[in-house]
Amino acid sequence: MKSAAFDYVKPKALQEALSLLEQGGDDVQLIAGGQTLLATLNMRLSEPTVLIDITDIAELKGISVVGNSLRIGALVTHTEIEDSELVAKHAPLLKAAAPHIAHRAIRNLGTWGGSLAYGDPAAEWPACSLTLRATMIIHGPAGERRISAKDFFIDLYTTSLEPDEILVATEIPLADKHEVFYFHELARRHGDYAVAGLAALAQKQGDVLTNCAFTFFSVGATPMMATKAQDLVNGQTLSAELIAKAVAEARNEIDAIADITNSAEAKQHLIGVLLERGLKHMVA
Amino acid sequence: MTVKKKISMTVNGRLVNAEIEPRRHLVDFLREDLHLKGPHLGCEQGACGACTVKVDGQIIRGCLFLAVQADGSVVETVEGLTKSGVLADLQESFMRHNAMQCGFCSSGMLLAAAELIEKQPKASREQVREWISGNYCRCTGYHSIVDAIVDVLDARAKGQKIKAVLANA
Amino acid sequence: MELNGEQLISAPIPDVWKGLNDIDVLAKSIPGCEEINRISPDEIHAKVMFKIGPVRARFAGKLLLSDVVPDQSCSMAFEGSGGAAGFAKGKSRVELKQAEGGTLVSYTTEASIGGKLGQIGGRLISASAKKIADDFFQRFAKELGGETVALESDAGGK
Amino acid sequence: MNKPSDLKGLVLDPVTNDQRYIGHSEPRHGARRLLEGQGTYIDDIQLPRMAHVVFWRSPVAHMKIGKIHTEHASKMPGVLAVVDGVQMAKICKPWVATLGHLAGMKSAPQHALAIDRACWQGEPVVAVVAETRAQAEDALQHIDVEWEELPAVVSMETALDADTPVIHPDLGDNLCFTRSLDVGNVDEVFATADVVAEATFGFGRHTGVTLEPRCQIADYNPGDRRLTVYHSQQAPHMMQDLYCRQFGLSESDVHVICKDVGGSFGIKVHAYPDDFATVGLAMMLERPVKFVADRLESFTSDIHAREHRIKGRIAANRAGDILAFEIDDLTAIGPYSMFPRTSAIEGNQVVNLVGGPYKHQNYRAHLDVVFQNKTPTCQYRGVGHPIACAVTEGLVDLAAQKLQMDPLEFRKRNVIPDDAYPCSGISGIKLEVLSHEQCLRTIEKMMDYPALRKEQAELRKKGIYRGIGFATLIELTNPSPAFYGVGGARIASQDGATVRMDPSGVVSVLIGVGEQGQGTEGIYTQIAADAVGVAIDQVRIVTGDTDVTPYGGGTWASRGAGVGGEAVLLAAQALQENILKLAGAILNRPVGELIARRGFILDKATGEQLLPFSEVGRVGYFRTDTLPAGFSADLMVTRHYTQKDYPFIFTNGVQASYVEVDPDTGFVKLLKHWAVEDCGRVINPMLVNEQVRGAIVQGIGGVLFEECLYDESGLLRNGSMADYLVPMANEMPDIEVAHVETPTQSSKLGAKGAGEAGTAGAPGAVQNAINDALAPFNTHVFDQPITCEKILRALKKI
Repeated sequence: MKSAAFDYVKPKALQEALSLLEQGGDDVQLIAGGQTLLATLNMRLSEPTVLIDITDIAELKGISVVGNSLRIGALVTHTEIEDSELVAKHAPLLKAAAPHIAHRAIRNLGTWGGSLAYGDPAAEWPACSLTLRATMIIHGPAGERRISAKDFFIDLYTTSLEPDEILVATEIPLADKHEVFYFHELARRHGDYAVAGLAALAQKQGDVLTNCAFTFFSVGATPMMATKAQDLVNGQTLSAELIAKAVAEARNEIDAIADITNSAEAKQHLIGVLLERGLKHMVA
Repeated sequence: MTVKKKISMTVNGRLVNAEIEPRRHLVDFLREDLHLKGPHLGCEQGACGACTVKVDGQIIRGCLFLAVQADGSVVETVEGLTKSGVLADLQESFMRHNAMQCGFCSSGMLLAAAELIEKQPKASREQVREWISGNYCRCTGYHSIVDAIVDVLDARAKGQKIKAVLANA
Repeated sequence: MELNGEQLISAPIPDVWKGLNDIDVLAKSIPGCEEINRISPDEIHAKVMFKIGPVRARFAGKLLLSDVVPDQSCSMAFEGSGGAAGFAKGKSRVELKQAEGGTLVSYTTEASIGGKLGQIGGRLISASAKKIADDFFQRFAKELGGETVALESDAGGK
Repeated sequence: MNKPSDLKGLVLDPVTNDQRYIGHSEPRHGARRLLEGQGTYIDDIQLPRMAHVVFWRSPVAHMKIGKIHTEHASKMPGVLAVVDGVQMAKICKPWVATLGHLAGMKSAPQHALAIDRACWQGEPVVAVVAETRAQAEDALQHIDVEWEELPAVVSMETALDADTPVIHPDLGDNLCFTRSLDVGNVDEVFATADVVAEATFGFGRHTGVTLEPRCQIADYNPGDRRLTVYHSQQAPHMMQDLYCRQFGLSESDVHVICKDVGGSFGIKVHAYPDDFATVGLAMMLERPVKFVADRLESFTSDIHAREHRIKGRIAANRAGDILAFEIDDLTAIGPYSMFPRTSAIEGNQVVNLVGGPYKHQNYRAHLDVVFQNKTPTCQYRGVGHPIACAVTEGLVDLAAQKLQMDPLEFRKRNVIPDDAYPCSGISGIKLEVLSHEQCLRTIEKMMDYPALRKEQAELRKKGIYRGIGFATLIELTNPSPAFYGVGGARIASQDGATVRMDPSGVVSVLIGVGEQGQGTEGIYTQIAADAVGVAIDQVRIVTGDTDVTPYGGGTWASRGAGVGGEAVLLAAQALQENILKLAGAILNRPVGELIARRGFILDKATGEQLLPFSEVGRVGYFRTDTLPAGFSADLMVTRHYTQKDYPFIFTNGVQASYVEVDPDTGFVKLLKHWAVEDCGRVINPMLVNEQVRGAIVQGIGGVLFEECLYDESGLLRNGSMADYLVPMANEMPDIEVAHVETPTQSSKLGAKGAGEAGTAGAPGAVQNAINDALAPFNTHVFDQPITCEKILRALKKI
């Protein structure tokens, strides 16, 4: 199918994009990589009158280290993350997750910011940003604001991003030598949205994990952190018994929603399997 | 009806100027306006990979990229990459292994394979499978495509070319 | 698709009932509601902008009320057409009960989403429906000056 | 990779007098253009004044059509016509798809565009034609159809219940076709057998997902009153006949052209309502109209297949002999039987094929084919075989397990022995010659079965659960007129080939069987080159054009090599005889003293080159005045071939699958797959291997991934490429293929079909491998697709 007709503008500056967004209301949509949007437009499941292409805006680009953080611009593509040495060094979880995002041709265009702004519960970046305790840098009519990932993802496809705001970049605390992570998704086909996935991170000292972050994705309306399971594990020697307790706790605290072929029970079960494997992996 | 936009891009080495509706995606522009029928449309939702083309040196889904977005870019299709010889080894290897049946996926598959060879020259058989898993082929079962790509990787590693397949007269 | 849930709204039953029958309150409560008209005591027409993720579709639909027992319960049948995007239809049973802290609204809904939205949205349709229901009750409670208290809800992915 | 040398020791005697190409893995030289982006698929064709049609399709499973408001859409930019069912019915007759030899079969009249009612989500109701595709879609959004939903029959389990609405009241009930078969003493055998095993098998609805969607361009020229249809289709003459019949035209007025086809698999061998609508629109508008199905509409309008539920049981004795099979098959086919092949064939095949490889003497089968309000189903690659094979082989493994016998040994013991042919299968099928025993021996060696079992046992100790599964199969190919013709369907089982030598000595072959990627053109090149005696690059193939090729059936039922190939062989050999005759006349020598070799006429005795073919051609075309009086230089020969010795020529083979099941997640990893295939004479081993591999992966799609999922109201929930999971490269195993060659005696060439057996065997093999891996947990899964959810449930993890 062919998209319905629309107009197209490509501002050079963030301020210009913001004012176009403010004027346009419901009838405009931002396009960055376009890998979700254009599929939707081709199916005529959305008919904006204007597309604002933000890919010329310099502030939204690039990966850099800023103080103690890794700054990833909203326009950074999945491929750039996959291939970046800075990411490999300072946020290796992202490098591990990147190849799971669809396929290379999609990753070459799809963007970090686009994925976060949609907040698809099955997408990798929202889950990873939660686990990495990322800070979202957002610009709007009132200027810049910063919000942590845990406050950013609100509901299904719903973030705290207002319609007149643009996600500019994300800052992620740099990994140190104690950081361990586990990323795994159970997908029926590589590159598909997973049946269930886990992005986990911790500080490891011997058999003890601290500062744990276990985010499950593709199981509910948003990426979901198993905070109670994290609390159980934090600072304790990771025994088989503790793993079993954490698994039970995660299954209990995460309320899975069924998808088209997988029941909530199956997802709930897989949450436990993923966590068990993740913990064993991180402590190994 | 929206206002048409003027665009200009290099397609297979030739500068192209056109005026198009913003809604026209790149593959429709290539197929309908430039009559380059090599990239195919199999789904128009970015799932099948038959529309794969190269923009500024990277493979993309041509159905998920607007022609207006390609303004100022360098676009290459299977036709251009055949002429320039970039795909020659892969094409010979695909011939040798019969790594195509109906041919509808072939242009996308070849372009994906070419980027793999460029980016991961030491790819294993498993990595080849993973890399091309964004390209549907409903005919071959993939085995022969993987064989064909692995042969090119091996040949390149040894600094060799794939020998041309000629009719056995 | 089945969608069942309970919401505790911190307002007395008569207020909740009144709200559910007040199209101005409904207009503010239904997410994306652009227009709402009561055609007869039992029939309401509405235009709703459905926005979820990249999808934006305008639905025109109607709501038919039946088995109305004031301050207690009612049934409603609804159908909406989103043009090329698809349609939604279904029926819902809503019951109000006095509970500690306000009114317990429980609903059981059977809905189907057809056309393109149903055909491609399978992965997230249950979750979307639940979100719409949750959004509705949150806004509704806000309109009544109270707030919802989250209770268990179940978007059965049957 | 299988090289030709893999066939060492199996190579048959040559079928031509100087065989250089037949039997060798010659690349498909004609397909190079496909790798260069130079194919000609339907959507690549642009004709002057070409318009584009899109369809307003039923959004629900069953509805009453009310008023259709087209005013707004008609006035939109570029719109040329908006046409509904009533208007279309004025020029296109409705059809009823039944076959005379399927006793009692019934279906209802169906229109190109629905009238009064639409009976499945996706049935075309209104056509919108515009100058561009985008304009047609713009206008489509403004078509306003008033509709009222009618109760839908969704579940096949209740389709025949008294309180279920009848979809077509005139038919009396929702039963399309029923068949029962009872051979031997089934009740007695089951009552007294040492071992009885039973299971219920489920098969999800599939669809073909050809990468190129269904598409066509219809062009009506009012000047010469001639219809030309460019169609992505498998059977051009069948479509020509149908257009003639539905629109009241004669064959000479209808020209069907099938150029490159982007995958078909049976999806493109049927006549769809939108095919007729597109033709009707071209006739109404007197200009070319292009229809290209959008991927979303493909999912609801391409045929589906294989929604079956089968209860089956098997009886065996303690010694390990299979005694009996019994099955009860329920299948649902949508609201109409599909035109013109009908939708009862698949279930009928299941009845014919269950237990087919084995020598038991007792068999009972019952089949009910019911109507429902879902997309119509019909023949799709393998037609019934994957179902029959998975049921048979699942039951065979259950029996072997109960007997504690090795599944391979159990099969070896029970297959019809290689020296028993010709014979009849227990369902009445006629088996010319098969090679089950040899195939089983070959696969055992090929996979190193004992080593694999050892590895499996060792890994099991480490908590790694691998499984090995076998599937022995038979496949019907080279159909005779018994398939369709005797039932009244005008689908040719014969095919003809015309072979022509042009003046310079090059050869053109014109044939009714087309190329859909299998390599039929490649093998025809090989056959013609060998049989005429020219180099392979001297042969051109022309297919898919009803104006040009001999009348034929096209591509289906794995008939391209066996039927089409034989026609090419016969015509090419006859041409060589004519070339020799002409050379004899030129040289004034008896034909018996001459032979044709590699583009030359030689002296048979001395091998001396006497004349090049180009000289024969020059004289034969330009200097016929020099030939003896009354001599006719016939350098173009047509031969037709029908396989008449048997209803079908059965092939056989065996497949094995090696999998690893993760009992915690329910995920299955395919480690390896083996196939031994006996398709008679192998004309091109590489192409056969690729047919087998591609077909296996389609079978794997069915057993692990693919299913059209519907909700309770009959709405498709996963009608997109993102949610309907077709196998992709990453999850597929490497597939080793070997051949056994047992030629059919029904033709000179001895080739049988090879296109579908892969699909027939893979689901059974993978299902059995998974169940073998699950054996330590004492559980089974027989409901395809076998998802992680189903495995976790079987393991009681959820």
